[in-house]
Amino acid sequence: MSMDIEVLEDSRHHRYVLNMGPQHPSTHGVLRVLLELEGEYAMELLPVLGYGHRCHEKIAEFKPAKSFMPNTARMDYLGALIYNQGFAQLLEKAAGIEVPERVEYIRVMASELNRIQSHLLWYGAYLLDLGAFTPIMYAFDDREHILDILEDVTGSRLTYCYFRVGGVSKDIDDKFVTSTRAFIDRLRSRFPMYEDLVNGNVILQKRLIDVGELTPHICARYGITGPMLRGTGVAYDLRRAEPYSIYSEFDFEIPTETKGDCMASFLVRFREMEQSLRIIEQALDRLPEGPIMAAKVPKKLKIPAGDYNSSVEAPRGELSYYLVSDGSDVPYRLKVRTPSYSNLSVVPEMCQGMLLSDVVSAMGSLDLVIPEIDR
Amino acid sequence: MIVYKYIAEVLFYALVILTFAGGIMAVRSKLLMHAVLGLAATLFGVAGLYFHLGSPFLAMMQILIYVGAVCIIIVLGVMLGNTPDQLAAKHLTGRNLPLALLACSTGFIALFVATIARTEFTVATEKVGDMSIEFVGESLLLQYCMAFELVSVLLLTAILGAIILARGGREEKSS
Amino acid sequence: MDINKVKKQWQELSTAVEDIDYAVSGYDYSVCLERDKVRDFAAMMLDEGFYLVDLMAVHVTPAIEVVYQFAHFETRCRVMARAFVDDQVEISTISDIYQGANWHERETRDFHGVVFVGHPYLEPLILAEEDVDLKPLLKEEAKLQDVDAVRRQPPEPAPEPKAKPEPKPEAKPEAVKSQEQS
Amino acid sequence: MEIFYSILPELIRIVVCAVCGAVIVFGNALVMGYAERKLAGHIMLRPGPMEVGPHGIYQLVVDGLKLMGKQLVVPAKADPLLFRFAPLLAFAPVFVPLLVIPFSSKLQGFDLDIGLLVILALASINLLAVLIGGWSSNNKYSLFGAFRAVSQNVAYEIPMLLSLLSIIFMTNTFSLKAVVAAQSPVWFIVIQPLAFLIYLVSIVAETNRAPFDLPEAESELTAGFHTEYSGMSFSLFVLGEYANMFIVSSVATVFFLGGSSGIPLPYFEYSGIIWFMLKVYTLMFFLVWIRWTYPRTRFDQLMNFCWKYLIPFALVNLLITVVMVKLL
Amino acid sequence: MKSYFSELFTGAWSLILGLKVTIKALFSPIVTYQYPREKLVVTPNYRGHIDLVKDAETGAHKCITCGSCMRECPSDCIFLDGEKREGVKGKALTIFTLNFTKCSLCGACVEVCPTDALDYSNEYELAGFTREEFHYDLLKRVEERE
Amino acid sequence: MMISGNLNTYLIISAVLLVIGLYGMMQHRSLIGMLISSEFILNGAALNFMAFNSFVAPNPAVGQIFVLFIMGIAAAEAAIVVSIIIAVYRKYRNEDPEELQDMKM
Repeated sequence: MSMDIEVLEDSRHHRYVLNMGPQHPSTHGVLRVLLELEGEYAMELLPVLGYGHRCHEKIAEFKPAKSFMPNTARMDYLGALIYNQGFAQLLEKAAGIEVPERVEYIRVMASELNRIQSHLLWYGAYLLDLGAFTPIMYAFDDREHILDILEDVTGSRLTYCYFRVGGVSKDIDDKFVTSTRAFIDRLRSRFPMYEDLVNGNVILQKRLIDVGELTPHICARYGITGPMLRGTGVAYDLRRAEPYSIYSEFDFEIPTETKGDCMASFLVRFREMEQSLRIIEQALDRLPEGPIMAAKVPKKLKIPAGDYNSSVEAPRGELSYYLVSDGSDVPYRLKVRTPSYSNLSVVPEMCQGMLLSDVVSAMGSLDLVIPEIDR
Repeated sequence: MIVYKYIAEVLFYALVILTFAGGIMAVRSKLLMHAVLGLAATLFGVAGLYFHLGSPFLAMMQILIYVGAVCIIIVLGVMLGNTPDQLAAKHLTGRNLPLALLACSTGFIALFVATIARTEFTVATEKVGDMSIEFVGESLLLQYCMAFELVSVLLLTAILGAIILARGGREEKSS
Repeated sequence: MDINKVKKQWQELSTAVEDIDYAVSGYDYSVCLERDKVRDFAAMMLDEGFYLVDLMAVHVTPAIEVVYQFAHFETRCRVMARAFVDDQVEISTISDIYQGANWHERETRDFHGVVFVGHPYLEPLILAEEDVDLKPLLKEEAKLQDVDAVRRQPPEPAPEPKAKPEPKPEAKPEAVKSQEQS
Repeated sequence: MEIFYSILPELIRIVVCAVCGAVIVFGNALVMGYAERKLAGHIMLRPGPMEVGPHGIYQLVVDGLKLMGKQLVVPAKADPLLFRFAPLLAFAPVFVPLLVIPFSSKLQGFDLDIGLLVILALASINLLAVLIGGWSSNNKYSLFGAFRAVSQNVAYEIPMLLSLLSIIFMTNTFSLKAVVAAQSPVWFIVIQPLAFLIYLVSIVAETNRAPFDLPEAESELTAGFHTEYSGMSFSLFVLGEYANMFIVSSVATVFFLGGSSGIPLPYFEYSGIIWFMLKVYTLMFFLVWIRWTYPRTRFDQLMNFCWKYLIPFALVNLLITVVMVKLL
Repeated sequence: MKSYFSELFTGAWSLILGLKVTIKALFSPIVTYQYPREKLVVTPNYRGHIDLVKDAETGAHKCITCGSCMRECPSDCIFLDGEKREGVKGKALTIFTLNFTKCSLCGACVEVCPTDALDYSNEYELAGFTREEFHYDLLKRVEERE
Repeated sequence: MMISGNLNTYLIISAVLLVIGLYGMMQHRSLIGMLISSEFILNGAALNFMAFNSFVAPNPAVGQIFVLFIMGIAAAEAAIVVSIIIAVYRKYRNEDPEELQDMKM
C-alpha cells in the first residue's frame, strides 16, 4: 500500500496545480477548473462549480408556475427565448392549453433569432479564446441587429420574458417582418466574410482539428447533446427527433460532422446559423394571422397532479424541464436539465493529457454559459 | 585627448567593481537565481573589459553568447531542476569554512601577484594585423580554421548530447 | 433499437412499465425499479444506446424518489425510471456506467442528501464544502406530499395501498380545464 | 579649457544621441500605442480612443500618467529584488541599438563595424529580463509565460539570424551603413524575398506579438510573464516591447528595404529619415495589422513551424545565396 | 513532400484572405455609437421599469387600487395601498412603490392590470450608488411628469 | 599611471575571477551553483587570453579566436551540464552532489 502511494507521488512529483478561474479570461464566468499540469500538459482536470448558484429550482417551488417564466431567461441568458419556449410548452402541455398557430410561428422565429444570436456570441467569444480579437466585433455587429429586432418585439435585449403560457406577450408587426428579412440577407452576405477571416484560416484549423475528439458513445455516457453531439455524426436535434411546436412543418437540415473534434462542433454551429435563417425565412413566408393568446388561459393555472417533461433544443443542446405537480398551481418539484451541465462534465475525460492551449479551445467549443450550469 | 583616457579609466574601475560585485553575489547569495544574476553582472563586466582591451567584437559576442545563451540555459536549469523549496543555494556548512577558504584564496592571489610582478613578458615588437573583425574572421577561417571546426563539432556534439540526455528521461518516465 | 425487445428487458428488471401519452406528459415510458436493479437497468440502457438525460430526486413520502431520465439518439423514446432510496437514504451509483451521472449524483447529494453508494467522489458540487448537510431541496413537513399525490390521478379515484404509480394517459385536457375553472 | 573645447563636439554628440534615443523610445511608444489602438479600433469597425483630445490623441499621455501614478505592487511571495530589476533589464538595453541604426546617411549615432552584433547582443538581454520577471513574480502563469518566451525566442532567433546572414554574405559587413550603401541600385527585398519573409515571420515571434504572442496569451495565461506587474514596471515592459518592435523593423528596413534611400528630397542627407521612418512604420503597421487579424497559434505548432518550415527554407536560401555570391 | 508545399501555400493563402478582410474593414465606416455623445433611438416597445400611466383626459393616474399587480408580481417588488375617500368610487391610491432592485421585468403586472394603469417606461440609463435610488415612488413620478 | 593599460591588472583581475570560481565551486553544494562558478573560471581564463593577446602577442587575432573558442565551450558545457542536471534530478529528486552515490543513470 505504501508502495503504491510512493509510486503515485513519484509520478506526480513533476505535476503542479494550476487554478484556472474563477476569474480567468477563458472560463466565461465564474467557473473554476483545477488543472494538474505536467509541463504544459493537463493531466487531471477538476471543474469546480457553484459560484453562481441562484437556487432557481428552489424558487420554483415557492410561487405559481406561471411566475417562473422570467427565471428561465436568467438561467441561460443567451438562449432566453428558447428557455421560455420550453417552459411555456411544459405548462401548456400540462394544463392542456391549445396554442394558436400564429403564436407558434412567432415563437419559432423568435427562438431561431435567439439561437443565431447565441451562436454569434459564442463565435466571437470562442475566437477571443483562441486569441483573435477582431471576429468578436464583427459577430457583435451582426448580433446587434438581432437584438434590435428582438428588443422591438420583446422589449428587452438579453433576458427576454416574451412567451406566456398560451401565447406571447406582444404581437409582431410589419416592422419585424421587414427588418428580419433585411437581417437574413445581411447575415447571408456576411458568411463569406467569416469564411475568409476565420473558418478557412490555417491557424484556426490547426488549433481546432483533432482537438478534443468525442465519439457518439462518449456522448451517450455523458449525456452530451447539441452541436457537440452533432459534430460526432449523430443527427440528433430535438427539433427533428421530438418535433415540438411547429418545427415539423419546416424544411431544414441538421448539420453534422463526423470527426467529433472542436472543428466539427465549430462548423456545426456555424452551419446551424444558416439553417436557422432558413427556418425564419419559411416562417415569415407562411406567417398566419390570428390571435396571439390562447382563448382560455385560466388566471390561476392549476397543473393536474403528475409529472411532466418538456424538452427543447437549446443552442447548447437538450434542455429539459421536468415538473412534478401535486395538483396545485405551485410546482411540487421542478428540475431543469441544462445542456451545458452535462456537456461540461465531459471535460475531465475530454481534456486529459491536452496542452493548456487545447484545454482552452476544447472548453470554448463547449459553448459554456455558466449561469446555466449553476442554475 | 587625455580626458578620454580619464573617462576610460573611471569606466574601467566601474567595470572591475561590477565584475567583482557580480562574483561575490554569485558565490555568496542565498538564492540560486541571484547567483545567476551575479554571473550576468560579471559577464557584463568582462565584456566591458574586452572593450577596453580593444575588441568590441568580443564584447558583443560575450553578451550574445554568455548572457543570451549560457545565462538563460542556467536560469532554465534552475527553474526546471528545482522545486521552490530547493531554490535556495546550498552552501557548505561549518562556521570557519568560508573564512578559511577566503584566507586561502587571498593567499593564492598574493602569490599570484608576486609571481606576475617578477615576470617580464616579452612584448611583440610589431603586430601582424589589427583588431578588426575582418582580420579575426579571415584568421578564423583560414589560418585557424581548426579551432573553428573544433568548435562546430563540439557544439554539434553538445546539442546531440543535450537532446539525448533530456529526452532519455522523458521516455523513461512515459514508459 | 427494437422497442419491444427493450420493453421486454424492462419488464424483467422492473416492477412496472407504463406507456405514457407523450402529448401530455412529454415522455413515453415510465419504469419503476427496485433500488438494487438500478445498475442493471443502467447497464442495459447503455447497451441499447440510450443516453442519460437527467438524474434527479423528488422528496416524497415514504422515501425520496430518484428519477432517471433516458432518451435515445435515433428513435423517440424518452424513459423515466424511478427508484426509491432505502432507509439510509442510499442508492447505488450508476456513475461508472453513465459517467454523466457523476455530477448529477453529486448535485442530488447536495440538494437532497441522497447518498450514492460506490460514487468515486461524492463531495459537494454546487454547494460549498461547509454546506454538506444543508439539503436545501428537502420539503418541509407541511409541504411534503405522499407519492400518490404527485402521480397522475385517474379520472375516478382508485387508490392502491402500495406506492405504485398508475399513471393513466387518459388525463384529458378537458378534465383539466374543468378542474381549473371550478 | 582647451581640453574642454576639444572634447565638446564629442560630448554634444553623446548627449544628442542619448536625447534622441530617449525621444525615439518614448515617442515611438506614444505613436505606436495610439496607432495600435486606433488601427485595432477601425479594423473592428469602432473608432478607438476618442475622449482625450481630438480623436483621443492624448490618450497615451494620460495612460502614461496613470501608470506612473499607480502603486508598484510587489506580490507577497515574489522575489523583491529580481521583481523590481526585471523591467529595468527589459527597458535599459533598448537605447543602445538605436545608436547604430542609420536613420539617414548622416543621421547615425555611431557607425560600428559590428553594428548588427550590437543590436543582436542587446536584444538577447530582453529575454533574460522576461525570464527573470516571469520567475520572480512567483505566479504560475508568469512562469509559463517566461518559459514560453524563452523557447520561442531562442528558436526563432535561428531563422532570423540565418535570413540576415544571407544578406551579410552579400555585403561582407556587419556595418548597417555599409549594408544600406550596398543597396544603391536595388533593394535586397528584390534579391532576397524569401529571406525577407522569413525575417518578417521571425520578428513577429521575437517581439512576442500576435499571432505568436504565447508568452502573454491572455486567454490561456491571463497576461503571461507580466501578470503581476503594475504601474511603471508594467509600462517599462510595454515600452521595451514597442522599442524592440521599432528596432527589429529598423533592421528589416536597413537590410531589406534600402534603409533611408528613396526618391531624393531636398537636404537629402538628413531628410532620408523621412523615408526611413516611412518604411519602419509601414512594417510596424503590418505587425499591427496581422495582430488584429489572426488567432493565436499553439505552442507546439509555433515550434513546428520554425523547425519544419522557417529553418529549412532559411538554410536553403542561405546556401543558394552563398553559391550565387561565389559564382557571380 | 507534395503535401508539405501544398499545406504551406494553402495556409499562406488563407492568411492573405484574412488580411484582405481586415484591411477592408479598416477603411469601412465605423458601426458603433459614441454612447454618451450620441444616443441611440430606443424602440418605444422597450420595457424598462413600470410607470403609472397619466390619463390624457383627467391628468391623473388610472389606478383603482385593486392590488392585482401586487399579488401577481413574482418577486414582490410592488407595494401599493389606498384609502377610502369621499366622492371616489373604491379606494384612492395613496402609495405605489416599486422596488426595482428586485424586479425581473417579466411584465406580469402590466398584463394583469384591469385598467391599463401601468405601462413600461422607456428609461434605460439607470445607474446609482445606493439601492434606495431604485425604490421608485411611482405615484410621485406620475404627478411630477408633464 | 593608468592601470587599465597594464597587462598585470588584467592578469590580477582574471586571477580574482579564478579564485571566485574556485571558492564558489567549494562553497556551493548544488550542481547549478557549481556550474555558475565554473563559468567564472572560464571567464578568467578567457580574460587572460585576451589580455596577453592585446599586450604581448604579435597576431591580435589569436587571442580573440581563443576567447571565441572558450565561449563555444562554455555554451556547449552549459547545455550539457544543465541537461545532465535535469537527468540527475529526475533520477534522484535531488541535486546535492554529496548524495549522488553512483554514476549509473
